[in-house]
Amino acid sequence: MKRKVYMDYASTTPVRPEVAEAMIPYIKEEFGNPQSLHSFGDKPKQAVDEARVKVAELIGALQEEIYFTSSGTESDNFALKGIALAHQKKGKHIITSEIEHHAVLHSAKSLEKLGFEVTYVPVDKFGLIDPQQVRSAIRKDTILVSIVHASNEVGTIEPIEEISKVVKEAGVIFHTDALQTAGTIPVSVNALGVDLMSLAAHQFYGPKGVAAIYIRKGIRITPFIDGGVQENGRRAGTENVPAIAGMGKACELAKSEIPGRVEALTKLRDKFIQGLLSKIEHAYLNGHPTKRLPGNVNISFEYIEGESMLLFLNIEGVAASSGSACTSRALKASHVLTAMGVPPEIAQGSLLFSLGAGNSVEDIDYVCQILPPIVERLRKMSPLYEEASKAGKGK
Amino acid sequence: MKRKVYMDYASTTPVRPEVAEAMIPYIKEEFGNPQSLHSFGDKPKQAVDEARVKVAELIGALQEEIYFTSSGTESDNFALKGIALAHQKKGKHIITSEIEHHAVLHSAKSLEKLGFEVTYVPVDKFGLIDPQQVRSAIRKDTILVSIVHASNEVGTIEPIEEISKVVKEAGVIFHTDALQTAGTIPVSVNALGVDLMSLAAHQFYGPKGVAAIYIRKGIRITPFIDGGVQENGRRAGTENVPAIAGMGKACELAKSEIPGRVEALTKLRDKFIQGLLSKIEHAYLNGHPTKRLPGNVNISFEYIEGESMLLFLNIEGVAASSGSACTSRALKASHVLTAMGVPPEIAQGSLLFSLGAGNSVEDIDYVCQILPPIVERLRKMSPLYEEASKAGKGK
Amino acid sequence: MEKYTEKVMEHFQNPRNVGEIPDADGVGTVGNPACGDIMKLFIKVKDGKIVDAKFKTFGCGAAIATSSMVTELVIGKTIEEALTISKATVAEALGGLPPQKMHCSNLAADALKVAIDEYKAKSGGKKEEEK
Amino acid sequence: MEKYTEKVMEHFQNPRNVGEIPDADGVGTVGNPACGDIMKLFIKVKDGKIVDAKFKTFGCGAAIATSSMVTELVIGKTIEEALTISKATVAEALGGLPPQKMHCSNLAADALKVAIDEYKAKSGGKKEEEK
Ligand SMILES: Cc1ncc(COP(=O)(O)O)c(C=O)c1O
Ligand SMILES: Cc1ncc(COP(=O)(O)O)c(C=O)c1O
Repeated sequence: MKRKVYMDYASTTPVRPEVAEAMIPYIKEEFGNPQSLHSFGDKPKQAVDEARVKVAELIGALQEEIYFTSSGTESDNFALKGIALAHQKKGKHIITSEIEHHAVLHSAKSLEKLGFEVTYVPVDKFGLIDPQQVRSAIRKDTILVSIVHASNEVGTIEPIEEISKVVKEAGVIFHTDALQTAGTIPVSVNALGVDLMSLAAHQFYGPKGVAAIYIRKGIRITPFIDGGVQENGRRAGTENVPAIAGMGKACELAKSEIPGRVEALTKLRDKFIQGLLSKIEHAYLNGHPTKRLPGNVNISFEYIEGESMLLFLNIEGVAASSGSACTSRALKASHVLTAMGVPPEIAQGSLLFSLGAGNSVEDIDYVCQILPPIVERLRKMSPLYEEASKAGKGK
Repeated sequence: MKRKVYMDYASTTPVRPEVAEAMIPYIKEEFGNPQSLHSFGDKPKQAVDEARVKVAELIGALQEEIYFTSSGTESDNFALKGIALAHQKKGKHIITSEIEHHAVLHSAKSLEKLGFEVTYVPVDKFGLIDPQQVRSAIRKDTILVSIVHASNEVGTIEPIEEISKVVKEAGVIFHTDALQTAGTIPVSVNALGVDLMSLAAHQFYGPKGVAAIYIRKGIRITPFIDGGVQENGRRAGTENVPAIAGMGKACELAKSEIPGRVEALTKLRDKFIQGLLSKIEHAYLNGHPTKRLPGNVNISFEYIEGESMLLFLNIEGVAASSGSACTSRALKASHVLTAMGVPPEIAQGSLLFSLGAGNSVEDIDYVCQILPPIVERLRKMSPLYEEASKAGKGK
Repeated sequence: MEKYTEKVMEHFQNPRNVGEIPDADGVGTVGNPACGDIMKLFIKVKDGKIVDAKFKTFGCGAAIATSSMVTELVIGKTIEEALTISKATVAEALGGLPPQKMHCSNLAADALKVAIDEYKAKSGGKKEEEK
Repeated sequence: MEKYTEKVMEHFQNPRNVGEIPDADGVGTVGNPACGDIMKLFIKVKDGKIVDAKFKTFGCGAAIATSSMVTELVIGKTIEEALTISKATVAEALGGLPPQKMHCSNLAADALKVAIDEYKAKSGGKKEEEK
């Protein structure tokens, strides 16, 4: 059988066996509704309570500040729409950045349709947001600032602590989308100084179908999903008990394993970046060289397009992703790379390898061996490469 | 060990072993993201596609009319808020009923805050909605009618086909909350004539954390959860693949088993109702005697309160629920019983036994044996019973 | 749902002093069916001391347990001592109550006050007459 | 994501007629890097027949496969026959394309038209001269 190399951990991760084991009893036996008065609800309720404690511990929050949702996207929608609706009397201005996930960006767009005004702060060529730019975007009627902790595409880790100082000074509520960081690197809501935080289990070896939002005690928010009294009346709907139990377990594992994971992945990442850049010409690292997620390797290969590289990689058993227009339904090159000033033809040639627990040095070596001929083959087909060669740029 | 009798199927059901088996591979091995370009996403994508077909088949819809969500509550929120926002230019009036689930009622309340106007049509003493009352509530600016197919509390099955005729005549969009009927009794979107329908797997032996909404082809709706392109751009967020696969399996099983299930449960139900009413005085059936869900047994026991009955039942191993104020966080008696004109003291004494696949004649006999002494004991403690006895009503 | 403590469940299952006192010196009735709880408390007073107490309650587990607990707490107490019994005292004696039960279903202390008021009104009346 | 057909993947992996024709009679370039696909198609014409065709493409799998397919389809055809080749013809010959690929990445038929236009302009010019 062909080698199978998964390097798309930023999209979703496998579920740890311990996590699956924590879930299965609540699928097979303990099916009760945690809201029940009778004893069929006892163990499910206990499972949800315990998971809440573990999520809280992972990010240094209080258990009553944790609310379970169904996805990172839902947490982001809840944060933006819930705060906007609860505080619209104070003002209708929101600040976010140009490199947010669509979950935040499209929520912001929806709020614009409801009459809110949104400022999108820019980033520099590394994808970094300048706290001073956030400061100057804040107005009297600003009610919320939402900044991603680290971009899922280029992996640049934003200076959230400094941004939060600026935001706090102005007395504005601050949300961070920590989908890529919570469970991956150490994250503390108090050290970061955030009022709301989104995190999702499927980003750190937990199950799909469950995520959480941290809402600091005392922050007013309008529920996003209306209905029953679950989640203290803030998020209605029968609890997804097995997935919540799984998220608890994933948080528990992450808490103890993060230091080791970060160290191992950072080493792999740097070796991989170096390997690719040394073997392939006209290749550029996207994002910040050091302020980046431990597993993030985002490189543009000039003159060729991402999807065709991904197809050849997939044929060789390697799973990665790309910021090319062809890999997005919107048929536009990555808005993140574009915001960083990467020209379209180079954005089209970006590949994102996101590494995780299953990757080894052998995987890195394997990709460093199979990718150069793929790039060469596609460049030979490329009219851009031909032109550049003629102009003396290619070789 | 004490006998364990679960009679709270309207709250949530156990997961069928076949359903668990359908889910587990997507928890343990096939963890990929269905949106991936690479092959780790192939089987998960196929699982989602196949599940969509099975949901469609259960309710007589096209697969492209089915969208997965995380709960019945989310489906209801999506239906109400999504239609309201998409059609507000036509008008801002919505019609629903007084006996909807809180998922619908509280969504309607939220829309009122956004400037929409909501008419709540009443019900008769059986909990039935009169199509003529819906007709007279329809105005020029009515954009949506949302009526529950069957109340989860009293189990009365509403005349959706007749209501839909009235609604269609007026050219208005029609949603039904079919949480209690889809997967339980035969349901066809075309026979019912609805444009949108909510259904949830955990109501028919499928998993928690997944539900669906049917949206008839051609109906415009604003997404409720904004973000990525999942679910054809209408419901963003990484798909809960294992739960979706489980929902597919539950639909497949339901489709073939519903006739048998309905027959068996209807028999049990009627035997149970007769048994309780014959053994306990001052007991009244709530809801319609025949137009009711096969498993629904809702009976009020006068002079005593529901929670205390539930506690004693639970001690005897029996799980049921109640419409009493003490069992709701809102501390109000069931809005459904209240809408039906049941006086508060009788609503307080309601018990809901919702039967399902695990129940047998022995369970019925057991409850018919243990409940009378519980009722007697509580009545002896009740000042209301004492007064009634003095007035010559009690015995 | 928040669960009841063992002590609450014990009193709920084995309530003390259920019943009526036909010649009670004070009777307090509080609550109404709409909110789900009605409590009727009877006291018998002798020489300024509560010598007997009984109750009838329509309501949830907490309502029954607090009624039972109040009767236990007051028997043997002087009227003055009994007046110091508050909702908090009762909840505490039961090892706590779920938050949503603290108000509606914790009426027993109120019923006691009403019963004592009635007793005082009656006996005050008597005293007046005696003068 | 919608998957490509086997035929698309086969052409993508083994594209026919990659390259340039230095003395081409017509060259058509379409697309731009912003939308993700650029296609350059070369044709050689003799006696009103396309005798050779080559391409260079920057783009996704569909872009490469449609380029390859177009070259295969046109070689041996007369100019008139070649002009009947549409996006739909190409997609069909490949056993279909995912919906979102039907427009952007299915440029080969357009490139062919541009190349033929160029050839006509040149040869028309020549004919004019010959007159
Ligand atoms: C009729 C009805 N609507 C909506 C809901 C809410 O569904 P969920 O708990 O899946 O969010 C329920 C729950 O049982 C229900 O019975
Ligand atoms: C930074 C970020 N935000 C939001 C999301 C959306 O999360 P989900 O797919 O769980 O809905 C993702 C998904 O990967 C993400 O990386």
